[in-house]
Amino acid sequence: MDLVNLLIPTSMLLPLVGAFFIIFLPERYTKGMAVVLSSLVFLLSLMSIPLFDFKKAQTMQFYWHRPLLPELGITLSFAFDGLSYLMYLLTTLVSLAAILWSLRDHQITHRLKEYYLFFLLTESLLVGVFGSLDLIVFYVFYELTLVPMFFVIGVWGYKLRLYSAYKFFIYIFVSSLFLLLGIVTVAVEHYRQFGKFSFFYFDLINNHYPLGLEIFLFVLFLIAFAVKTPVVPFHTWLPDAHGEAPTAGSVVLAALLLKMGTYALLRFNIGLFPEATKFLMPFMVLWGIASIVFASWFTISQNNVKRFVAYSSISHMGFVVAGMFLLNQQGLRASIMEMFAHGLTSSALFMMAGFIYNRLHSFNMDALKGSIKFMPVFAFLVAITAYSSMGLPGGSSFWGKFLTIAGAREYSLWLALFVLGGAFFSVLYMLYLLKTLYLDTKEESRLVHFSDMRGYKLFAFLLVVLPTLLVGLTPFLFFAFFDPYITSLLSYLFLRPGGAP
Amino acid sequence: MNMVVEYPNLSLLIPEIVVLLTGFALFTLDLIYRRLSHWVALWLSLVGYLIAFLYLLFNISATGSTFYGLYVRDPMSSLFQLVMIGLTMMVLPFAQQYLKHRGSLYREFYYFLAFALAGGMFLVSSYNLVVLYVALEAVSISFYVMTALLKGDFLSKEGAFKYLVLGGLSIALASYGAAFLYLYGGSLDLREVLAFHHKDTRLLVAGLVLLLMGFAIKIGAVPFHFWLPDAYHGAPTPVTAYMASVGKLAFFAPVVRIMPLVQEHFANTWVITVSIISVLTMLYGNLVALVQRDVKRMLAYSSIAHSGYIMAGIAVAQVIGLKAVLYFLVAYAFMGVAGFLVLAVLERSQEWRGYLEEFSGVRFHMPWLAFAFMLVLLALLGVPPTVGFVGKALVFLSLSYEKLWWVAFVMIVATGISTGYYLRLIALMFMKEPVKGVEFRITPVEKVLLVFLSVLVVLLGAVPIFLWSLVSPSAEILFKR
Amino acid sequence: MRTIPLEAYLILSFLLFGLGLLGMIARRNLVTVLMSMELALNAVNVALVGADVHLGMVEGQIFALFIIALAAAEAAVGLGIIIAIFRLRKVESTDEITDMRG
Amino acid sequence: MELGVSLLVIAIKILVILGVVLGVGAYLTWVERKVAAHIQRRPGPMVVGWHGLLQPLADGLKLITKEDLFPRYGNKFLYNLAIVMALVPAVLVFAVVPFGPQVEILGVKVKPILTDVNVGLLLVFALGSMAVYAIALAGWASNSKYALIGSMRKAGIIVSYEVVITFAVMGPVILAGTLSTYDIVQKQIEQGLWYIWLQPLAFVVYLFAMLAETGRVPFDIQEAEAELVTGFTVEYGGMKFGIFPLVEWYVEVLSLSAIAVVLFLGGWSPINIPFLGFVDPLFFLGPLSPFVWFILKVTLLFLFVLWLHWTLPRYRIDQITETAWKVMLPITFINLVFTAVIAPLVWR
Amino acid sequence: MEYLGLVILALVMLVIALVMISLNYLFGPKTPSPLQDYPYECGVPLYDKTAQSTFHQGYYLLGLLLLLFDIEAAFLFPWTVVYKHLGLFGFVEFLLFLLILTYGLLYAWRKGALDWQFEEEYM
Repeated sequence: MDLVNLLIPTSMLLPLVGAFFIIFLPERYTKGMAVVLSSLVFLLSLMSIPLFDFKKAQTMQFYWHRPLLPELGITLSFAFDGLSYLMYLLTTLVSLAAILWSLRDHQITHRLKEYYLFFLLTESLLVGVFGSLDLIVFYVFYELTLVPMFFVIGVWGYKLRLYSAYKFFIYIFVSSLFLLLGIVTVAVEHYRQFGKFSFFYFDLINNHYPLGLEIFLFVLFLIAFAVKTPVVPFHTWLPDAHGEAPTAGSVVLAALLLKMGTYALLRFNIGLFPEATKFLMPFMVLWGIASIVFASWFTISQNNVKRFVAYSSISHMGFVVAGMFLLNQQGLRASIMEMFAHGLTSSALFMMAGFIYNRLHSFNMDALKGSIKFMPVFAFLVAITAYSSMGLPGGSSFWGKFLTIAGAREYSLWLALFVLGGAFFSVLYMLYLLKTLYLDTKEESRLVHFSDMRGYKLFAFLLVVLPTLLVGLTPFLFFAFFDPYITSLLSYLFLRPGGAP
Repeated sequence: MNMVVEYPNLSLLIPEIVVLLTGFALFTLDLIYRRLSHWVALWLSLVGYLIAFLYLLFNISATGSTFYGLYVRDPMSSLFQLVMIGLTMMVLPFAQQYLKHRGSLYREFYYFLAFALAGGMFLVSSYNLVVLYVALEAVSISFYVMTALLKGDFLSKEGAFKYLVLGGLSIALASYGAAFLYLYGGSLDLREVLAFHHKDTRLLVAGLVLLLMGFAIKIGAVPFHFWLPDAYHGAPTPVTAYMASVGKLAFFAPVVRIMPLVQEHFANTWVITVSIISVLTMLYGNLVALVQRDVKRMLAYSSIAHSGYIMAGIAVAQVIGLKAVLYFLVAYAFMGVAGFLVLAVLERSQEWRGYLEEFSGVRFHMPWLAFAFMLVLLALLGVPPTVGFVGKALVFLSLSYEKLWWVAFVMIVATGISTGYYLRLIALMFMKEPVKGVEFRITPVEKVLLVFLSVLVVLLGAVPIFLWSLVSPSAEILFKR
Repeated sequence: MRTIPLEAYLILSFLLFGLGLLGMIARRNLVTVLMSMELALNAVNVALVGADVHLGMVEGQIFALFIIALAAAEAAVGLGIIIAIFRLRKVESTDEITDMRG
Repeated sequence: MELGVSLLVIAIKILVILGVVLGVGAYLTWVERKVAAHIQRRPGPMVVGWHGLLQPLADGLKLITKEDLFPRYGNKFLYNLAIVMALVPAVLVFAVVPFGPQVEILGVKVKPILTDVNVGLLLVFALGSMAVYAIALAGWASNSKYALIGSMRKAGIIVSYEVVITFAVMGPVILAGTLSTYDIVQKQIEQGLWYIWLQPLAFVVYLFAMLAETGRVPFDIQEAEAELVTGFTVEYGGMKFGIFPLVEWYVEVLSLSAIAVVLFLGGWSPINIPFLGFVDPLFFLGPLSPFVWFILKVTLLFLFVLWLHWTLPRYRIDQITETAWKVMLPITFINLVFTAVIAPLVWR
Repeated sequence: MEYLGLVILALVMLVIALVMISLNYLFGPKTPSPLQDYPYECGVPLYDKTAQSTFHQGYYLLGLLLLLFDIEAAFLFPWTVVYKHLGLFGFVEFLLFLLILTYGLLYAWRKGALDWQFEEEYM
């Protein structure tokens, strides 16, 4: 067993070690412990990049496994391929940023131990989610991330925190029960066909189902992931959760927890049920586009800046879904890029909202008219974020949107135009935000006293803004992560002999 | 007339005998000293149970049957007895504190505990209707008495009377069914009765249905659940914990034993009846628990709901279903006992009326207790990786194995409903301001026990192999015969 | 010597059982409820003995003996509880024992 | 033996029993009054007939010609049912009393016992415990405090002593190994042993229980004339009143003494020397002697009871019941163990 | 069949009992007077109509004890009959049974169930 393969367990254990120390050390060590451990994990992830074999990015690497329940074929098995590795990097990055941000956050003044404990816990759980190859293990991590987030929202959130926490937990918990049913059904099918239970991903992709059953299972999985992603009719938990959570909380929620949904859609729905995917593909694409459009409308009509950002991330998720189900190289590239990019931009935007609240003590759009005129650094960084999230060339989201359109064009012009319309909307609301922040006039007597962004917060902000530029300017670096994966997936989808053997 | 006397193989019954002797020793002491000291009673019973526990633990693999086949020891009975004795030992310290604090004069509690335990141990290890009947009565009567044990408390008496009436009804139904089965199979041994083939199965079905109804009352399945909340509410809380854990194991055991014997020619009846009962039970339990203000009653209804989940597993008369049921049963025993024991600790403080809102900010008074209770509630809710989750996942697995989709969907809905009240408790404990002027007292022993229980609830789920390695062979063997 | 047919036993036991059930559900007086419980159990005994006559075995009668004994024990506990209820409040009807609801 | 003859035999037996119960029972009132009188140095009834021999008839006439009263607020049906319940079972007990050995009349083998069944003793106690119903009903139906108190007391006493008497008779049953009254006597004759020799404790306890069940002094608390004006019979009048003392004081005493004789005194067997045999001073009576012996023993027991009645004081209810549970019952337990140990000697 | 005699006797006695009940009605005089059928109350006029109230608890207790011990007797009777054939096994079983029974008696005794329940004794 190669030492390299311990990467995932290590990066899951380190935060837990930190959590352990935090519990038993006095409170004045808490922040330091949290920062040290999360940055350790971040460094670990960075150092692991050279170890990752980009040539064979479609294959699973850093494979580590222990049998958990042999009789039912449950194994504690972790590995990364290009897709999940990218998500892993995003996780470590954003968790570090969130923890750094919390150090000086105005909300986080009480019960520090629990707070940082929950964040470290979330980080290790997320690594588990993106890394696990066993469906039950995946489900465990997927659902366990609810608990710390429930507490983060409920304890350190804003006014409506309890309500939002309930809503968040109940929506996702109940929807993921359908996922559980689906998973066990897949395992039972595997038992029927191969005579042994197994929850191992690469065993289960060998299953063949009659189309009806496959669509049924696809829907079971979809219910969970569509609520998690979210796609429009199922999105109502998100504005509350993101709106009421403390800044760092909404950062983690938007940047990582939503990615769990899309990642799982890509990996499990498409990976396990190719026939159903091909059958339902047009519907899914249109659904994605619809959710882009609706979410954008909702966004513009918001006057609470945090909910504004929340809705904007829904529309971005629409791009991810639409691109994913185009089922061609451009589309898949687009959706994965969008996942990563949105992880960065949305966290930056939420930090922006939190920062402004720190100065103005309000999320109200009218209240913060022109509010950042006298904070040049902050204003500059916000501008970068906004433009890249709006999809300007050179910005990170540009590739997501552009490639989606390109992928859609491969099918038909009209589809491409639809997506273009969606992109147009997102430009619209971002411009509206910028106008409010920069151009609107307001009596400036109070604004001049605002001190500019600095210290830990600046560091955290940069931590998420700089990679945005990297994504925008050198996309090919990231294509290297997942192009092999995409090609193998497409070949698996379309060259695979369909139907039952 | 001279009969052959098969001299019984008593080595199989040593745990039962030890428990019984403990009971009698306590009884004798109570007769000798008018006021038996709580400490003596506690330690004596602890020692007795510990001996039985260790003996079982070291002879866990012992199997066999004696007393002309009246008594059967197989892995399942060993597992259940192990869990029962362990839980009884856990309940004892709490009960001792509780009784001392409530100033109850009754020492009967200790030996009725022992007798109930012995009855339960016999109940889980026999196929013979008479033995089942006697053991059932032993458990039930001890429960009636223990429920009524609170001196001068009308609720306790009321709960006891309701429990008595419905319990009597259930026993009447069950034994009536037993009579029919005896008439059908010409034997009092369930194995022979259910293996017996006859073209006219009316008697068999009638008997089975009556028997099921009887046991359904005992386990609080829905059309017959009326007694359960009142009994659980009225009883002294440690007793409630005992009934919710050991009682549930004991009362489910015979049904679990019948389940592998179900045959094709009445399998349909079985599946339909049981699944309908289970669906009703889980929906009703969760819905009513949602509107409770009294936490004890809330947990009582949640225990009804869990009976529903377990019944859903029983509806699947397959080996996988049996495994799920066994796992879930043991899991619920742990969760239920922990939940009620937390209440038992809280009730010891003055001005505690057990209403929901009084839980606000408990975390600031006793963080460890709150932590333990949170884990237990999450387990009851079925959040991974707790035992509750593994149990539910297994039930889902067996349901989809039998293609009982509708039951599975109802179960999802029911779980969704249950989210409401469990979360409310957690949120109250951790996210609300503490109520002023309430002082709680908890002994270190209790603290350790509670944390141990809750961690156990998580660990057994996170590393399911421990429990599974006990559950799986039991199920296999039950199905082999 | 003609034996009584099985149906007779079963019908009798069924009637008795129904009466007992009815009493347990419909009657208000605590002691009466207990008595109806006993009645139901005795119906079971009748059924068991009838089964014995039908099958020519004795196990059923043994079962019946156990039922008699344990039913008595149960009734004793029930009487005890009723006495306790009397001592706490002077109630003698099930309508008056409704402190707990819901 | 064909049906007709058997019916005839049954009819004869029933007539005998009725004669014993009603005739003798009625006349025992006279006997009692005489005995009581002489114990108290009085002549007793002397007017009606020679030494008042016709007194019982006069009493009967008087009772018959009383007005038929019924307490208002009472329950008429139960009120009358009580009488039936009192009379019938008490008399039925005689059905299992063996008056003598099997005899052959006109070539017909006849056991002088109405129903010789293998559960005779159980029958006795089953019927005996029916008396409780009669008393409870009487007290409850005649809606009066005295009646109620009296009946409750009586019921309590009977309930207590029912247990005692049941355990007391187990000794002889163990020794005999059967429950049929006739066979028990047979066993005693075969084993050449009256069981009283081995069961003195049981016999004493049995006597106590007998007194208690029949409500004789010292256990006549239920109808303490002084306080309760004859307890539960206070609201009964005329013949209805007459029946209760008849049943309680005479029929039941007779039947229980007869059972006592059967169980402990070897039934119809003559005087017994333990383990050796029997000596029969009445040999000259030939086949009649067993019957005479039986009647003799019963009479002696009855007179013994009378003697107690007119000499002893009366106990309180708590004393009576506590004696039953705290003294009698343990004694019977000890006696049971003792019997179980020595039984093999007797069986040989 | 051997119960025939018993049945006949029962019927006869029933008839006789009914006759005896009706005798006074037939032969007795009828002199109705307003107060003659009042329940006996030492001559003073009745001040509450019904005497059928719930009565002393001691009697409940007695009934309870009878219930238990008589049932045990019902278990012992069969044993007494077949004891001859059981030998040592039967003896041991009997001792166990009696031991438990004695335990029960001692329990009742110790808890004061055998003492007559006087009014001032209970709460």
